[in-house]
Amino acid sequence: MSVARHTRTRKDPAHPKPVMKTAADKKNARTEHRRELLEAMLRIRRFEERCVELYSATKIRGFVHLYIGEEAVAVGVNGALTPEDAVVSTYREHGHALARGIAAEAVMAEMHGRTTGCSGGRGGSMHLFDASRRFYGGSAIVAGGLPLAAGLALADRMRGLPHVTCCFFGDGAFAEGEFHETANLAALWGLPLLLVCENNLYAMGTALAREHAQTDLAMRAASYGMPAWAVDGMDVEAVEQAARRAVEGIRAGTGPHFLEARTYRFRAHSMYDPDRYRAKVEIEQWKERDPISLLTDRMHENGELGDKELARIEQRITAEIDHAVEAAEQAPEEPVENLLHHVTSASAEAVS
Amino acid sequence: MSVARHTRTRKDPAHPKPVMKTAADKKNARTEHRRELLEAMLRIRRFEERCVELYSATKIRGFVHLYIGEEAVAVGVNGALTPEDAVVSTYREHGHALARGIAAEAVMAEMHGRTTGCSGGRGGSMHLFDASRRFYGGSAIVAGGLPLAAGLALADRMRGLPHVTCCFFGDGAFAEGEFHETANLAALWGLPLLLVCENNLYAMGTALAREHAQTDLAMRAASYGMPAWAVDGMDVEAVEQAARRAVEGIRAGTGPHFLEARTYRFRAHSMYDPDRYRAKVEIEQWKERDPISLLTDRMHENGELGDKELARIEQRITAEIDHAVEAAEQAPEEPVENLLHHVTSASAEAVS
Amino acid sequence: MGADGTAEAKTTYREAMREALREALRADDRVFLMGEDVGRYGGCFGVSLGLLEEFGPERVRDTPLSESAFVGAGIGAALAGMRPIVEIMTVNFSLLALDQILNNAATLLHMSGGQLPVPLVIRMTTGAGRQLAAQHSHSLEGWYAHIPGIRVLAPATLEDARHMLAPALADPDPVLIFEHGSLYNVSGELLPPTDPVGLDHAAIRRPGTDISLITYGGSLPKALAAVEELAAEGISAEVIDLRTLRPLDDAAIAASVARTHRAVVIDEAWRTGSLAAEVSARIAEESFYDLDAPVERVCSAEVPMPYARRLEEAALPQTADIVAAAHRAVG
Amino acid sequence: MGADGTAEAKTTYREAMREALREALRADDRVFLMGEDVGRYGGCFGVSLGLLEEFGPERVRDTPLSESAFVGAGIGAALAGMRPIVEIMTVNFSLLALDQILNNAATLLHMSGGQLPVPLVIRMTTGAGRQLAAQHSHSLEGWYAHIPGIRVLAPATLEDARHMLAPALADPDPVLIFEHGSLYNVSGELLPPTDPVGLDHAAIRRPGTDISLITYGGSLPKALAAVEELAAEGISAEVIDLRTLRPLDDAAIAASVARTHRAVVIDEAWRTGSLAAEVSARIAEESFYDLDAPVERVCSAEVPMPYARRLEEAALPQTADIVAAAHRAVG
Ligand SMILES: Cc1ncc(C[n+]2csc(CCOP(=O)(O)OP(=O)(O)O)c2C)c(N)n1
Ligand SMILES: Cc1ncc(C[n+]2csc(CCOP(=O)(O)OP(=O)(O)O)c2C)c(N)n1
Ligand SMILES: [Mg+2]
Ligand SMILES: [Mg+2]
Repeated sequence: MSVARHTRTRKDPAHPKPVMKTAADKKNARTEHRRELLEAMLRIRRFEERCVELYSATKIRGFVHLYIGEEAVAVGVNGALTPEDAVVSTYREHGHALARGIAAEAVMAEMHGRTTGCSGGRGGSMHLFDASRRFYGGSAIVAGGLPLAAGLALADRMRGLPHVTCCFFGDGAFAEGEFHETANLAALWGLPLLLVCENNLYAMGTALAREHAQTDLAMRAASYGMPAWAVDGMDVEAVEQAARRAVEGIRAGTGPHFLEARTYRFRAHSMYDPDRYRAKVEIEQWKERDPISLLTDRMHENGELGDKELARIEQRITAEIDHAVEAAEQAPEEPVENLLHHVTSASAEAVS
Repeated sequence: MSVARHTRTRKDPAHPKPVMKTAADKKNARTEHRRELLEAMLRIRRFEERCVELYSATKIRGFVHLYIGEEAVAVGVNGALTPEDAVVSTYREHGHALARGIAAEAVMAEMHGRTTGCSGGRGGSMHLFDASRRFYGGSAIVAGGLPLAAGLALADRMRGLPHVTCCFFGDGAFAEGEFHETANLAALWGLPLLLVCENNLYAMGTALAREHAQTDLAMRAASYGMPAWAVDGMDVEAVEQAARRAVEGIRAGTGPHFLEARTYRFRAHSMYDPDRYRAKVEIEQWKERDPISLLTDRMHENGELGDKELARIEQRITAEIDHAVEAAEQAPEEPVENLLHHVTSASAEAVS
Repeated sequence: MGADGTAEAKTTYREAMREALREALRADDRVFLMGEDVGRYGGCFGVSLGLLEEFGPERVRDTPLSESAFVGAGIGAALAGMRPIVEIMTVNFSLLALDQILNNAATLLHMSGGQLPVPLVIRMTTGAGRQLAAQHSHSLEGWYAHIPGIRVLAPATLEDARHMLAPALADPDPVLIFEHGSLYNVSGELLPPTDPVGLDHAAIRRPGTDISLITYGGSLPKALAAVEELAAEGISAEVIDLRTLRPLDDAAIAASVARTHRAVVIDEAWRTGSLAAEVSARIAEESFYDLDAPVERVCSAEVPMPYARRLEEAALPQTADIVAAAHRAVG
Repeated sequence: MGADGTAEAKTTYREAMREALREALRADDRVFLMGEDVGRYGGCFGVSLGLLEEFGPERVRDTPLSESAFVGAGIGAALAGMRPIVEIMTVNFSLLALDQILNNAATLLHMSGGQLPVPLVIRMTTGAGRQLAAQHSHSLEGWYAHIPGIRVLAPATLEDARHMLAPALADPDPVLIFEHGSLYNVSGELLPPTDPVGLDHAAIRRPGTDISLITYGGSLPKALAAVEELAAEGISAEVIDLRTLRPLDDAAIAASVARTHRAVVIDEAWRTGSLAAEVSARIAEESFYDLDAPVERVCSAEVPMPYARRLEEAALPQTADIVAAAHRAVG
């Protein structure tokens, strides 16, 4: 599978023309926005690099799936969402959670199994939650989040709320019956649902072409009668534009939209995966399109980012993560007596 | 939902031109074949009409789903299959079973719960089987037969056999995840599978448009990268031609094919169904396209069928069914001591 | 005719359930009903007939044949503030949605550290007895009773059919309601509930002193019939209707066995690994010194349900089997 | 080092299973292995590593993420003369295929009046213990043991991992094999089987006289550890490894209890409705007059498995819990 596979990516419309603002205003705003996107992607990257260290040091356990290489998708899509919108994610969700604004500290504590974790230490890497941010996990059954997302969208619509539900899932999930049942249901009922397929070309060790008879996923999604298109998932600005277009359509009442983000994971599937099924050269080729360097290069060219500025951002993030790790390590573990809390709502205090 | 919905049916190619045979030879052969098709459809129709009587008389129990109106599909498709091909069916399968050559007597005895039934009285109307004819049921979980059919096709291919597996299912089944998983698997592996979707416009009381966001099922099936087309399911010759074309493609190694047979059930979903959800006039409109009158009219016009001949066929069938009922009523019931037979292979004789 | 000569108003179990649904839809805007053919068709067993006309297609919502998707959608809708009632036609088809029920509905509250309760009600038909053969006759509610985080109900009487839904909807966690297909046509006078109908307690449907017949759902009428036969022989049997299959009312079971010292558990599921096994094990573990005889289980034969009437009858627990088991226990 | 100074050949459970697969693929053309990532990746737990290279992609067949379709395809392939071995990554994902397993694999033989045996083997990992949290840690094999028409195996030793597959493939009916994830790295000397390895009998892994510890799969090592602790206190515990979870070896269980008069059943599933409940119920029903104390069950706490290490440890049956239960029983 080569990079060329992704060339059918549809071009997004040019940036909107300035209307009232001066060219300088516009440039400043764009620069500022790019810095935010960059910082959000860097936060995910550095956070996960630290996770690798902590995993080796056995501070983090269980299954951990890294998002490194795919940061542009989470960050770009999040840029198109409001805080009231809902997000449903997968087991590869550190990026989605951080982009959504869940504090690195809460995520790190979760992976340390501490009470201060965003799931109280009960979820771990695969089950991050934050009800206050409408971040509904963190699901480790492939495609299991999709029906849930349709329900969130249905409820918002029935309640007359203007929110969109965004559901992330992989190219592998597209083969599960749940995806197809949900796509039909959502399209049939015109639900305000944004389906974001993170096509990183592999489902664990199985390449896209050994997983799907027809590998053009956006085209297949369109057969449900919903707008669907692919986007370069390594270009955070392209992702954001594409997601905005989709979210606008959804809010305008035209029902679910499907976005195929063509991306690549730079690391193995999980910490257990010896990554025997991909050619090194394929990985290297994709790294040339690293979403973070893609954006920093663009900003450098435009004179929007100096080395000093970048260093400052990196420093800020390092401090944030240092603090997160420290806080996580000092945070309390749930006492064993509380084992049966949260089994039912009544069992939060009393054992059921 | 009106009859007009079916107008997009693709035209099948004209009948093949005679090569070596005289025009008269050809005409005789065609007449003969039409008579066979007619007789096969009539057998199903009369058999099921008798079932209604027997159900009212409580000789037959359980769920019974009638095929009346849809006979052209089973008979037409069967015309394209060899005896070595495999068939997987649904709970609405009297027609498939009879078309496949299972004796009316064996089916009738099954519905009477007798040992001489084609499933030894253990299956009833929804679970007809005949291993010797590679008729693999008879499945009452909607879409549950599809994965099975893919496996039969896989095995035949792995064993180097030239057989095709034909799987019947409904428009409702197309919404189940199982259909989509199976379609992908079969297309991905190029399996010798004929998928026949009997689109009778309703899944129980739910009309096609309230079941599917995109109601052009053949088009959707094509998104799996397999040849797919729709055919007028009321025209037995059209069905047969379309199925032949598909089966030829499958045997030529081009993988699974999808056939959407656009049809209609004249009766309620099951004997329990008060049929409140359809307009009487819709049913009457469809009855004007009754597959049996369609064929008899055509034959009458061509002078291929006299009233006497038709009466003879009817008589033959009546006698066959009379005999089947009589035999079923006289056939033994399984003694209660054998209850646990066939739970495991070892329990056929000994209780497990 | 009633004792005073007026015609008694007869209600069926089906109507009682429908009335409960109607009341729930009237009482709370957040409640809606969703499932295959619940609307236009009126429900595959006719339970929801007329509700579409009364409440409209948004609140009585026909779904495509997609059990996993619409059950999962119910979970999502519950998370986002609605109070869905999802109908699965029968427990047999619920297997297609079991992943959603176990891995999402039952688990989200805990996995999220208490952030995400799922106030969802799922109704389905269970059981055999109508010659529907091997893919439409299973009693799998015992599997659901294995799952922490959900409540499992089995209304067996008109009163429970009518009155269990409201507290089920008030429960902040997922509640599964199993309606035995043979009960829908049962009819009688629907009595007003004397106490507020709770979901935590088993009910003594017939007090007795010699033996406890412990059952639920579609087997309750058979147990009550067995009581009559046993009474004729001078054996006084007590009938415990579990009502709630998870959590089990251990106190009620133990108290009955403490009185009678003998127990028969009746459950239409296959014997091995049935809910009856759990009840039998608990009795022997918790009431070991009270028991005067081994607990008896009357369950279905371990066979995929055959179509033929006599075979089906032989496979299912029958009143005669309950009486025979009671005889063995009383010894 | 062996007693004679030569290096002992150590084998892991994973390698034993792989060797069994290799042997099966070599021995019979009709055998093939199919599942997610069994080929290129080498199996999600590395069991099938190298088999793709040896047998090619037709016989070691990677599937899409479509549990229902590829399990169903295994059933169909078995019907048409092949001998498929289907791998489901873990029992948690098997719920997506449960309808196929129950309503087709287990049922076709009976529904067809004996015409359609399904010679299919399905393997999957089960169990907890690696902090994989609430969607990857269930022990649901007890549900499968409820289903008539299938056989359920739980190899707990190197020998069973190596030698149960061949008779499973020879069985004309569906066989499910549950491999506890914590066993894959267990290593030791693989002894040649003394007798032909059957699937019908439980094994006494440690004979004893005072109490029976009855268990299977991943809990066997914990039970054996408990034996040591109990022995130090002068309590002689017998360990029964069920090996086959359906059908249960009633005779072996009853014989052990007849010797010891006391039993502890250890099962990693949630307690309510566990296989342990069935075993406990059978003992109390069948060996009522042999029992000197209530049967004890040591199971998982009824909670979706938490991630945090200490909570997970507390939720799972541990050796100390088994010892404590034995103390209660010996009392
Ligand atoms: C139903 C189910 N089957 C299998 C697995 C094991 N598994 C976890 S992730 C994964 C691959 C998923 O691939 P994809 O959807 O492309 O997402 P990606 O990991 O590439 O982000 C598999 C097979 C699972 N968790 N759930
Ligand atoms: C999984 C499952 N869900 C629901 C049912 C109940 N049911 C039986 S037939 C049917 C309608 C199926 O419609 P379709 O596939 O169009 O076939 P048709 O009956 O029209 O031939 C339904 C809902 C079932 N048997 N299995
Ligand atoms: Mg992927
Ligand atoms: Mg239909």
